[in-house]
Amino acid sequence: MSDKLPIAKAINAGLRAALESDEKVLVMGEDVGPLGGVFRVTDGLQKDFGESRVMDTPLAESGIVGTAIGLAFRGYRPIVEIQFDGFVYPAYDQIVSQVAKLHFRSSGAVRMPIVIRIPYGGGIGAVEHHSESPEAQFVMTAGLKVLAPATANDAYWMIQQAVQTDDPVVFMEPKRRYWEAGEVDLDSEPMSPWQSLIRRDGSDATLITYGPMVTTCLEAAEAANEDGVDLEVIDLRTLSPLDLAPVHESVRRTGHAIVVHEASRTLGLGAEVAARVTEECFYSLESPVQRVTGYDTPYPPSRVEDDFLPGIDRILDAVDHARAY
Amino acid sequence: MSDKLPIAKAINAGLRAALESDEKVLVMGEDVGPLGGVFRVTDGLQKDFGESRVMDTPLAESGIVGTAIGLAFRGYRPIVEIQFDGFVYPAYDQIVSQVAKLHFRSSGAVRMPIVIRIPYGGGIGAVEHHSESPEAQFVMTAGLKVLAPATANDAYWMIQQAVQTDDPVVFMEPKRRYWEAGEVDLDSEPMSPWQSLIRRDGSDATLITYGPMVTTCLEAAEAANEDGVDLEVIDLRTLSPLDLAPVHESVRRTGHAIVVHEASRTLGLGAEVAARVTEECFYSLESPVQRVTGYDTPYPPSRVEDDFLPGIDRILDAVDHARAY
Amino acid sequence: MTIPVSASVESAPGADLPLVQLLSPEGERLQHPEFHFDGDDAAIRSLYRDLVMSRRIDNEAFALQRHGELGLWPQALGQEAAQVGSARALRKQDYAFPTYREHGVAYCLGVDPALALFRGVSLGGWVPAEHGFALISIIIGAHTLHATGYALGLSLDGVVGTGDPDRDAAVIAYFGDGASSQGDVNEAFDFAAVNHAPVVFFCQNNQYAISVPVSRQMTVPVAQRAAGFGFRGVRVDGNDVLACQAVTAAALQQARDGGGPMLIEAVTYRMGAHTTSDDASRYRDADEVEEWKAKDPIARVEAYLRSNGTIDQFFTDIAAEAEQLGEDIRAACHALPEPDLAALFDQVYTEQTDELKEQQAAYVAWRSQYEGVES
Amino acid sequence: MTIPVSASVESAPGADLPLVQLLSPEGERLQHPEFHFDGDDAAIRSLYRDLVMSRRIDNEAFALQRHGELGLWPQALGQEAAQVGSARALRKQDYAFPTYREHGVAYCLGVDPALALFRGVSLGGWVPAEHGFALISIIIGAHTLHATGYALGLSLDGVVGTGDPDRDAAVIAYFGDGASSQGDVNEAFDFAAVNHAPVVFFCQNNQYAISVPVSRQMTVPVAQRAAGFGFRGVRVDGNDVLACQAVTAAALQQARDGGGPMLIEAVTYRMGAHTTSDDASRYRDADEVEEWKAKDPIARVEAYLRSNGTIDQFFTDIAAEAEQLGEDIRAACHALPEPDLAALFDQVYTEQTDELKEQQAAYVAWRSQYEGVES
Ligand SMILES: Cc1ncc(C[n+]2csc(CCOP(=O)(O)OP(=O)(O)O)c2C)c(N)n1
Ligand SMILES: Cc1ncc(C[n+]2csc(CCOP(=O)(O)OP(=O)(O)O)c2C)c(N)n1
Ligand SMILES: [Mg+2]
Ligand SMILES: [Mg+2]
Repeated sequence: MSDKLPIAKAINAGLRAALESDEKVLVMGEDVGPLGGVFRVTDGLQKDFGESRVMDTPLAESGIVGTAIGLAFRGYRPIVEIQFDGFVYPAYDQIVSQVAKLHFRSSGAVRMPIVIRIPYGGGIGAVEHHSESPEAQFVMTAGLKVLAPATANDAYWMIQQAVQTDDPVVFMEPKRRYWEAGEVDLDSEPMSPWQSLIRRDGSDATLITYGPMVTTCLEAAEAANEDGVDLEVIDLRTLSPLDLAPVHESVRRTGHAIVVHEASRTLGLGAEVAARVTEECFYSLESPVQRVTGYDTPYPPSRVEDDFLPGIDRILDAVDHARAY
Repeated sequence: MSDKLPIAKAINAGLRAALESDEKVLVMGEDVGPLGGVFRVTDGLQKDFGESRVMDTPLAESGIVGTAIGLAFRGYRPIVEIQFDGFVYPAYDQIVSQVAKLHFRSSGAVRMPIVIRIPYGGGIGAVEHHSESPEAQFVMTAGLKVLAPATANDAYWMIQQAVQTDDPVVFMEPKRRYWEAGEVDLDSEPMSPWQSLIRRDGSDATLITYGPMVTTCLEAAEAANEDGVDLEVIDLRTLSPLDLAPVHESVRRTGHAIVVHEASRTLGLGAEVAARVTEECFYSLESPVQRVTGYDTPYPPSRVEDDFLPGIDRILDAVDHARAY
Repeated sequence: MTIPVSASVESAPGADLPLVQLLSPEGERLQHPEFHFDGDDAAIRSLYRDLVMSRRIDNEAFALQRHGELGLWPQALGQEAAQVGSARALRKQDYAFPTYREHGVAYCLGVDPALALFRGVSLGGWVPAEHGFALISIIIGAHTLHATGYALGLSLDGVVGTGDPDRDAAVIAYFGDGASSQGDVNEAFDFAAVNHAPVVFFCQNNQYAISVPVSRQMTVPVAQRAAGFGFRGVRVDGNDVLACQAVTAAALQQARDGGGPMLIEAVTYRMGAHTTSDDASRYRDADEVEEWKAKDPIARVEAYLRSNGTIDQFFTDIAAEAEQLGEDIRAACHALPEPDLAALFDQVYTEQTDELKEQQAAYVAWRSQYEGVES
Repeated sequence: MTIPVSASVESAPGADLPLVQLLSPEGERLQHPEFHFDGDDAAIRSLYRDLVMSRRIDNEAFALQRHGELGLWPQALGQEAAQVGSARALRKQDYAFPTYREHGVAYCLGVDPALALFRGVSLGGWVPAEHGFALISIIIGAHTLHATGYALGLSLDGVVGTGDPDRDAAVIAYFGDGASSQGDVNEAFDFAAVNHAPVVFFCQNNQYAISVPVSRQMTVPVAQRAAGFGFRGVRVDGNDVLACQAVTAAALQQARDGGGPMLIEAVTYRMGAHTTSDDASRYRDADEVEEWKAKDPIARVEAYLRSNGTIDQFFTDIAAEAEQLGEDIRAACHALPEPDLAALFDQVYTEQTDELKEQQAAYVAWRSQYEGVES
C-alpha cells in the first residue's frame, strides 16, 4: 500500500505506528497534546493514545529532555519534541552531557533510546530562533546519532527506525518541507536509515546535501541539465554516523564535490564532509570541495532569508566554479 | 620589565590590570572570591577590588551568563568564569542565543563586551566533564569571538585585549599548562590577538594548532628535527575569527598541513581548517590535510587520556604519512 | 496507572484565591488594606486612553497580519490593564525587559509597535537605551536574567536606595505563566534574591502557554513561588488597571528604595489565540472566552468613568484619536524599509572581520549579477 | 554602592529555624509531634554500624587519595547521618540518584565505593539497575530531572498508590545547597509537582558549595522552596540519623502512596574540604568546624547507645569490622583493572559505527607499534 502524504503527516503516521507497536514509546513536549504540536505533527495522537503516552509538558526544554532521560532509565522510549530549532539550547546540557554520554559512562549498562525531534531550518518567514540549523552541534557530539530525512517516505520510515534504535537519535525535520507531499510506501521493508542515497545520478559533479536542501539540489540539477551539465545528487540521510562511502565513490567519478546546507559555513557539516572527502579522494578531486551554505551571520530577518539560504543560483555558481577550477 | 610567570598567574595579572584600568570591569563566577577560583586564577582579586567587582555567584551557569548580559546592558564589562569546560553547557543557550546575537539583533545598538573564561582540555587526570574541548561549539557561532592563548605572555596580554574588545569573547584557557611558566613582557605593546603566529619556522610540513597543543607540537618539531625533518609550527591564537593567511602562506611553502587539537575529530576546528586550507592551497597541497585529534568518543577515564590525546608520536606519524603520500 | 492531569482552566491553580482588586468588573472602586490607587479621575482617564490606544495598536497589527503585511502577530487582547497598569508605574530612569506580547507596555514607554520585527524586516526595531525598553526576547524566560543583571548594575551604580526620586531606579521583567517553568526564570528569582536586586518580576498569567493551560505549569499560583526564594509575591487582578498600577508602583518603589525584588502575578486572560498562527479552538471552549469577556479591562474603566461624570465627548475624542493612531500604524507599516542583507554583515561584530568582509563582498558580487533582472 | 553580601555562615538562611530532631547532640531521644523513629535499639545499633562503616569508607578513600591511589576524593565526613538515615528509608524497589558525595548511601544500598571513578579507571563503576542506584552525576543538578522522570515512569508503570508495600515505589534525588540554584533543580521541582511524581528531593545543606557559603545561594531555607512549587518541604537535623530516617521514610511513603513529591533539607556540615583538591582554610574559620564537631552524627548515637545499655563489646566489634572494611577497600582499590581505550570505542553506541571501528583499528594499530617498548 502506498499513500501520498506531506512530510508532516508522514511523520505523524510514523509516530502513530511507533506508539502502536511498542507501549513503552511515549511522546512528550510543549503543545503536543490537544493542539497536536504547532505544526500538527502530533495531531490526534493524544486523543488516541491518551494523556499518559502523549504528554504536554511544562515549558522547559531542559526539563523535558531531563525527565525523558529518567523515563529511559525506567525502560521507556520517549520521543521528545523541541518546538523549534532555536529552542533546543536550553536542553543542550542534558543532551550533550547526559543523553549522549550515559551509555559510555555506564560501560553500556544504561541505554538511552530517546528520539529528539527538531523541526529545523529556514524558509518559512519566521521570527528569530525559528529558522536555525543546529545539526552540527549534535553531529560533533559522540554518543548521539543524527538523522535528517528529506522525503515523505524517509520521514515516515526513519522516525520509526529512530524510535527502534537503542541509541539516542536527534531527528532533524525539514520544517519548510512539512507541507510538501510525496509518495509513502506503507508496506515495503525500508532501507537502513544509516545509509546515504544517490537521489540523482550524474557524472559532471557531485552535490552532497540533506534535509530541506535535497529538493533544492535536485532542482539545481534539473536546471544544470538544461545547460548540459549532469549533476549527481546525494542525500546524506544520516548525519551521524556519516555514510560517506557513496560520496567518495561518486566524487572519484565526477572529480568535483559541492556540499550544500542551510547552516552557516564555519564548522557546518560541510566542513567535515569537505575534510573527509579530501582525505579519501585526494587524487580524484579536480577542484577543492565547494561549500554552499548560509553565511556566517546569525539568521537574518526573514525578508532576506531567500538570499541568506543557498538557492539554485548559488549552487550552480559553485558547480561552475568547481568545473572551471 | 618582564617576569617569568606560570600561565595561571599571568592571567591573574592580566585580570588585575583589566580591573585596574577600567572600573566597569567585573569578575564573576563560582568560587572566584575568597577561594580565588579552583585554579587560583582570580586569587587575591576580591580582596583588592572588593565584593562588588569580584563576585561569587550562585551555582548556576545560565544565571551567571544571563546576569552578565544584564550588566553589559548597563554598561559593565563582565568577565565570567566557567569553572570547567564541561560546565559551560547549562549556559549554552544564553551564550549562543543572547550573548552572540544581541549586537546583531539590535543592529549594533547593544554591545556585549563580555569575556567568558573557560579552562579547557585534558591531561590533568580529572573526572568526567573536566577535560573537554568545546571550542568548536563557539567558533561556529556567529557573533562570538574566540581566543586561545598558549603562552604566558599571550595569556597576560590576550585576557586584557579580550576585556577591551567590544564584542563577546570566549577565552579558552589551556588548563593543563596553567602551571607552566613563561616569560611575560609586562611593558611592550602587544601584538593583536586576532592574528596567528609562526612559533617555529620550518620547511617540510606545517603543524597548525592552538592552546595546550602548541607545546606538544613544538616538542614534536624538536623530535622531528633530530630525524632531519623541519616542521613549521603555527599557533592560531584566535579561533574566531580565524587568521589563516599565515597558514596558507606556510602550506604553499611546505606542501603539507597537519592540524592538531584535543577536541574530537568530527567537526573539531580541524575540519574547518582542513576545508579552508584545501580551498586556498589546492594546487600546493601534496597530501590531504591531516587531522591529529582526540578520538570520536566521549572523553575517556583519565587513566587512558594520554592515549586519547594527541601526543608527539601521533603527530609525527601524521607528518610521515603526509610526506609519504 | 495514569499520571494525574488536570487540564481545565477552572482548576487553574489559585483560581479561587483572593486578588488585589481596586476596580470591579462592574466599574466600582474597591478598597484594599495595603494597596491604593493614588490618582484622581483625570489620572484614570489617562489610563483609559492608554488602554484604548494599546488595544487599537493590537487590533491594527492583527489586521495588518491578516492582510499579509506582517508575518505574525501575538495579540495582547485582554491583557491591556496588566500592561498599561504596570508600565505606567515606571519612571524615566527605570528599565523594562519585555516578551513578544508587551505592546501596551511599549506604547506607554513611547516605543513604536514591533511591526518591523513581525514583518520580518528587523530582529529588533528600537534602541533599548533610548526608551528603557529592551528588545523583545523570544527565547522564553532568558531575559528575566538580563533584567536581574541590569538591576544588579543599578545597585553597583549606586542608584538604589539613595532617597532621590529622580535617581533611584528599578527594573521590571515581564514574563508569562508558561515561562515560570523555565530554569532561567527560577535562576533569576534566585540571583535577584541573594543580591537583593531592584527588580520586579511581572508575570501575566493569561492562563495559557500556547495551548497548555496553567495547570500543567504549576499546582499553586506562581505568586507563591516568590516566598520560596525569600521575597514577596502578590496576586493582582490583571484586568484591573488601577490595581495593576498600584501594586506595581509599590513593588517598584520597594525596589528603588533598596528593598529588593518582588513578584507580581497579574491574573488575566489571553482573549485571542496565542498568535495569528494559532487556532485556539483546538484546545479551549468558547464559553471560557465568553466568561472572561465579562471581565474586560477597558469596559470596567469606561463604566466607572461614565458613572462618575466623565462626559461623552471624552470617549468620542479618544475613539477618534485611536482611529488616527490606527491609520498612522498602517502607514508606518507600509513605510518600513526593507532590510539589506549586505548591510547585515556589518552588524555581527562591532568591528567587521576579514572573513565576513569576504563573504559580504562575495554576496554583493553574486547579487549584482541579478540586479535589474526580474525574478 | 555595593551589593549587600552576607558571607558568614552564622547568617546562613534559617540558621535559627527549628529542625526536626529526634536525637540531640548529647544523645538524648527527643519527641516530635509528627515524625517518629519506629525502630528499637537494635535498629539504632544497625544504623550506628552503617554510620561507622560509611565513615570508614570515606576515611579510607581519603587516605588512598593521599597515597596517590585516587586522583580525587570528595569527603562525606560529617554527613553520614543524612546519608545513612535517608538511605535506610529506601526499599528494594526504590531508586536513588546520587551526587559525587553519597558514599554512605552507596554503602547502604550495597554499592562498592566509587573508587574506580575517582581513580580514573572508569566513568561509572556499577550497573544502576542492579542496585537502584544511578551513576554519579557530576554536572550539578542535572540528575534531579532524571529522578523526576524515573518517578514519572513509576507512575506510568502503575507501581504507585496500589497499597502493596512490596510494589509501590518511589525515587530519591540527592543534591546540595549549591545545586538548589541550578535551573534544572527548579525545573525538577516543577515537573514533579505538576505530575505529582513519587520523588523525594533530599538536599544535604552542608553550608557550602565548594567555597561559597549557603547565604550566597539563598536567603531563606531551601526547604521553603517546595511550597512555592506546591509541595511540602521539611527541615531536619542532618546530623541526626534517627530524624533523617524518620522524615525520609515518611516522605518516601507519601510518594509511594501517590501523595506526590516532598523536599527534605537536611541541615548538616561538610567537615572536610570540598574535595582533596580543595583548601578550605582559604574561606572558612577553624572555629566554625570546631563548633560543628560538637554535633557529630556518630558520637551522639554512640552516646545514646552507651547510656542505654549497649555493651562495649558491640563497639569493639564494629571497630574491628570497620578495620577489616578498610583493608578490603585498599585491596579492592589496588585490584581495580586498568581501562583499555581500545575497548571504550565499543561503548559509545549500542552498535559500533563504521567510523568508530576505523578509529579503533587505527588506534590499536598505532598502539601496537609501541608494545613491548619501554616508555
Ligand atoms: C525556550 C523556548 N521554548 C519554546 C518557545 C515557543 N513558545 C513561544 S511562546 C510559548 C508559550 C509562552 O507562554 P507564556 O509564558 O504563558 O506566555 P504567553 O504566550 O501566554 O504570553 C512557547 C512555548 C520559545 N519561544 N522559547
Ligand atoms: C554544572 C556544574 N557547575 C559547576 C560544577 C563544579 N562544582 C562541583 S561541586 C560544586 C559545589 C556543589 O555544591 P553543593 O551543591 O552544595 O554540594 P556539595 O559539594 O556541598 O555536596 C561545584 C560548583 C559542576 N560540577 N557542575
Ligand atoms: Mg501565558
Ligand atoms: Mg553544599
